[in-house]
Amino acid sequence: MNGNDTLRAMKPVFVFALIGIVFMFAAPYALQLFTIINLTTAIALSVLALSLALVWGYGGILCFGQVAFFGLGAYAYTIAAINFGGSTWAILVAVLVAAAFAALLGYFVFFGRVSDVYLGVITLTVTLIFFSLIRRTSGPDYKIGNALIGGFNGVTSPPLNLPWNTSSFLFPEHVFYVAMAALILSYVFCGWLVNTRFGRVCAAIRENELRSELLGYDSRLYKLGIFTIAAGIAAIGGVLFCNGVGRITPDVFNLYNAALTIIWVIVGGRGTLIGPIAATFGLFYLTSALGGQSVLNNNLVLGIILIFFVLLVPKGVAPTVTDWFTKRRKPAHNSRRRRRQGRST
Amino acid sequence: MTLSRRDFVMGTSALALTAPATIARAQSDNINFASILDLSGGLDIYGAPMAETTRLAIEDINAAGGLLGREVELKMYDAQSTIQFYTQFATQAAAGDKAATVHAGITSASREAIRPTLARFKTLYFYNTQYEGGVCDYNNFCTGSTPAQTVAKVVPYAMNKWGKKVYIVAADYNYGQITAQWMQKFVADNGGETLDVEFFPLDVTNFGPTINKIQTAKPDMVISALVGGAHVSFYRQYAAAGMLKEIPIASTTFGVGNEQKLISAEEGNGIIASYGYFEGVDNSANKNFLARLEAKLGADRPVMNELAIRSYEGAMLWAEAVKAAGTIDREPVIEALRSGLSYDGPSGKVTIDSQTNHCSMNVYIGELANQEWNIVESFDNQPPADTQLVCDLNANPNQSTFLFENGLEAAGIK
Amino acid sequence: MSRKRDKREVIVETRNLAMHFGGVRAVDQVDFTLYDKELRCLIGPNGAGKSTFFKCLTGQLSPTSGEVIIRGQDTTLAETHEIASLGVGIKTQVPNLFDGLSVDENIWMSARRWKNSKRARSLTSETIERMNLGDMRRKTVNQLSHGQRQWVELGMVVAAEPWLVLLDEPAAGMTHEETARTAELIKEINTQAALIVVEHDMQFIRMISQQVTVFHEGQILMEDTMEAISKDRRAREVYLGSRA
Amino acid sequence: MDLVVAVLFQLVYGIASLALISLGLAIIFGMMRVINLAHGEFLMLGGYTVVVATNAGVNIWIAMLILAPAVVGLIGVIVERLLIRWLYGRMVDTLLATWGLSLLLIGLVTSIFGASTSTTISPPLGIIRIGDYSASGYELFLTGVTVVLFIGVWATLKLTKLGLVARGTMQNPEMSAALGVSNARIYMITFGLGAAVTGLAGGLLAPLTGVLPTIGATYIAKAFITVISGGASILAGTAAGSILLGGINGIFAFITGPTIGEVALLVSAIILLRLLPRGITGRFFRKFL
Repeated sequence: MNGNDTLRAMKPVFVFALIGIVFMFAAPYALQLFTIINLTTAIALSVLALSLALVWGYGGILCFGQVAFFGLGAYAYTIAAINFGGSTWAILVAVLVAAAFAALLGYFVFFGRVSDVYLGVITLTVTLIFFSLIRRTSGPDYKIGNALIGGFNGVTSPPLNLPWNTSSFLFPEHVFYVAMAALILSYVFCGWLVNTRFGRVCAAIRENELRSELLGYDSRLYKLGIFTIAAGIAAIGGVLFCNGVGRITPDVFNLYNAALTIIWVIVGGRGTLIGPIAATFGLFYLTSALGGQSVLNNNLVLGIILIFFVLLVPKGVAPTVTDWFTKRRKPAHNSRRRRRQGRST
Repeated sequence: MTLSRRDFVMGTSALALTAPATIARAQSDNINFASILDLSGGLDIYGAPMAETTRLAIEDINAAGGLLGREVELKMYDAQSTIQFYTQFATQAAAGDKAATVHAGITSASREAIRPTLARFKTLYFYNTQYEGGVCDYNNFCTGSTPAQTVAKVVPYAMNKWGKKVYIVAADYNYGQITAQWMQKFVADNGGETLDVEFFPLDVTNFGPTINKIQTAKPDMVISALVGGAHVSFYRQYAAAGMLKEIPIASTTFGVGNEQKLISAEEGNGIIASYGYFEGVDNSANKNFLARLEAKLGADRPVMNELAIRSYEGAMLWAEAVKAAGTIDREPVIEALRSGLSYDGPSGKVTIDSQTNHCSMNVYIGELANQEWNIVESFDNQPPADTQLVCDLNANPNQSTFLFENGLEAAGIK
Repeated sequence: MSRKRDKREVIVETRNLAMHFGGVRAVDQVDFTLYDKELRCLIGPNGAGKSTFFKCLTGQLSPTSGEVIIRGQDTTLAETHEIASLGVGIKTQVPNLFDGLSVDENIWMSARRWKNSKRARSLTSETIERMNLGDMRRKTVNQLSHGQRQWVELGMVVAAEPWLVLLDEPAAGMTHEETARTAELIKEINTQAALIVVEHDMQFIRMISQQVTVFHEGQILMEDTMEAISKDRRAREVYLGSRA
Repeated sequence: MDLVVAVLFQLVYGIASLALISLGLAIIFGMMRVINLAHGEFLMLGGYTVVVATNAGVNIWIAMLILAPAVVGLIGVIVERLLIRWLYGRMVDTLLATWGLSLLLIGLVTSIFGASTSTTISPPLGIIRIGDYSASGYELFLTGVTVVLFIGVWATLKLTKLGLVARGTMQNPEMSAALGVSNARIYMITFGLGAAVTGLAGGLLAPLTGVLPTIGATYIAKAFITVISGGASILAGTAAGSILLGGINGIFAFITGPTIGEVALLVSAIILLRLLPRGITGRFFRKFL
């Protein structure tokens, strides 16, 4: 594919990005202030979902611990921002720390040819190690620079400030714009990435690793690459998250959050990028709504959703809707091609 | 809309706050009272009774004709043991519901997540949980007991009874560590010796190795600041190893999640604990309260503990302040509270300490027998001495910090 | 074996190659030589070790002992992708395709490995023409028939423009016409590359064969032309006896 | 000397309890290649069975040894029929579906029993003296039960007709179907058996740890890691995994404290999987069951 082909394949990506931009500027006029502020958290989580959509949906890497990189990013940002006294470089540090850790872990597992379910177990285990370790770090002995890690209680995250202007902090309602912009940029980046040669090779490796090797592609390197990139994106989500919440605690690494990340991608659909983002917003709204009532237990509802999708909508919402839509519009042989385009959004 | 630099920065906040998002909600005449507690997830054993008493408090206020002639409406949110929901619901309660007051939080982490949000939206905040102390915030009233109030009483009592050598087991987080530090201080102050202090992550269930260590150390007693459902295993395993009859246990945390009901009578008999409330508190307000609770929830109502009672009393303190101020506006209500307001509740008389925005309260020592606490000693009107060491809102009201966040030493104690 | 061939470049060589699984000697002390532009068939009964030998050549298995040398490079312990990167095209016994991708995308994956984007595009089109797959280029490959899938895989091998091609049972499961067409393709490939073809369809081997190597119990029984082998008593006993 | 015995006893008990919580998961994984992420909740259900039954006046031994496995085994059979059987061969999907089941069960139990039910059952056995030290007799009993359970499972798989048929089916479903065995039934029974063993474990642990709807989360990661580290052999794998990881956990916990113990367990599991991607029994003890 040359540049033009990539751009053509990315058409749906731009359409969704445009919708996102419109939403970003319209939302403050249409929604209440608290909704705008709270949306920041949802956006942060959808960046996490996007990163898993990339690494699992496109890379075929069953990463049960994507939330580890998200949390690591949030912690790295918080600790760096406390030490630097400003957020600008801290964001970079967050992305680098998460990506570097992913590269290390990825080297360990991909070059050890650990595959499939075992990979899922290892990534989940790593997440739980973070959970245990960071909970252990209460008290003044555990500090990095000036920042105490805080153990179970977590750390207060410094708010974002204007680039290189450490005295102008952003208000939560303004962090919304930053978050929205970060989401749109990450989305376009991922949409571009999966349509490049690199992205296509990753998708091919997902389909058939041996064949890719037979063609001379070093699948380990490609997996390591997409794993590392996805970790960096997850870290951006983490930075936004701790800004939205104002605090980061080790609970971010717990089993429930690890499950939730998987659920977003399952519900949204593996092999799409916009699906998991949309699913995150939907489920975020749902879990928030569940918090305002006490009839239905939220674990119950989430469990039913997960089972329902695995059994009845295994492809997830976005691909199913696309399939249904194209079947109605073009019953001819073209439908396959359209579906594939749908997949690359 | 152009995003100029001006729009982004804090300087123009007041404008930005009100500018775009002004679609007014249908405002009813009710006064909104928001409660955010963990009613599901791992912390619901604490949150559920607190929610019940909060409901009862609002009912009582409305039954007495509401406040200022208006009805009080309870907006209750379940934070699902997740910090992000605290921030989220606090924002919603303050900016969306325009709540007159928000009573929220169980863990210190949850309180620290919402405190800045509510300070920003200038919404009065009550934290009704016993905790490690150290919050120094003009906008935030902490009604629960702190270690200096309870540990200071139970340690000498137990040492008198059992002996001078103490082994401390505590939950491994800020609360447990600070409480353990106070325990060590009071043990030393009373001429005792701390043999060892051990901390346990909140999900540990196997206490076998520790029980061996305790057997090796041979203390006169064990003082526990273990917290949460998993740590209940300690008491079971301790009793199962036959230790309870040899080396007794005192605690400042056992019972706060009604742990005495989670273990059997034999596993708990003789454990001593200290709180600002036990069901056996002998006053008419308490008897009346328990009777109404039972009428409302039936005989299988949750057992009342300090957390649940403070939730009730916190709401009542606020109601008293509103009556005194004659308005629900934040500033006058805070001033009314800080004028040394007191309320005679089920736990006895609680008085706001204006130096710290904490409460002076009665402290009780209870001994467990057949899953019930018998009050063996009580102390009237104990001040929040620990927070008083570091916080003075009278001298400097413009504060909003958690001074013990990084431990006692960082706050300059010891 | 005639000496005159030695003037041609040796491109594949194994020395004392052995692959043991537990106590089973699937490949045992094999010395094998392939010259440039040669087309060599490996035959032998089931379990003779030819597929194991093939996997040792392609890096799918690491030999227990011995050496594999491809164009002067020791590839004994090389990864599959490293061997492919030398310019070796490989087709495995079970069709190995990117099932969720279209014919076009499958072949593009191969072309794009070594060529720039523009060249890869044209090479993909050329290959699809060459393989006669034009009608189905937009179909995902899991919709294709078995024979068509084999050709797509051959197309992927060809599109990389290899100088050495290793094929494991390229005609398996094909109809007679498909087999004949595959034989044509292989001969065409042979104009530009050397080939090693593992096969046990004798008819197919007769269509393409020049030099044939017979495997038996993990060792090379003999190497000669198909005619000579057909006449050989030992070869007939171990293999042809049951088949020819 | 007494201390050594007491510590050793703790170590052995730690290993046994790890094996106990993992065995049911191992049966289902080893026989059916299904990783049951609702395993922790099966343990929790076993615990609730015992609590509810003893509160209703049933003898605690009957509740633990008979009711818990029976009830959870039955639940296992129902789960297999309604959920798992649609997903055979789709390992990742089963993983996800059982994860959903785990959330669902937590929610369901919370809704029914409330966040905290009175769990007033005590370990029914007294104490054992080891010189100056004492240990729980119940823990000794649990260690014994674990050994008996392993022998029982071994005997069932190795010596009974059912075990033979089950092992055959797992090796080659087509073949056993051709021999007239109902594969669906074998899968159902195997899953039920695994669930029953899990229920028994949960019931036995209930007096020590108490029960909460969310208690499964405490177990699942450990059980999961033990089984995966152990590899495909059900008994040898679980035993090897438990001994290695439980041993490391116990030693580190005694020297440094419980957190480092847990972390040491998890880290050694990762290193182990890097070195032996198919678990201990992927390399060693392959011939064992």
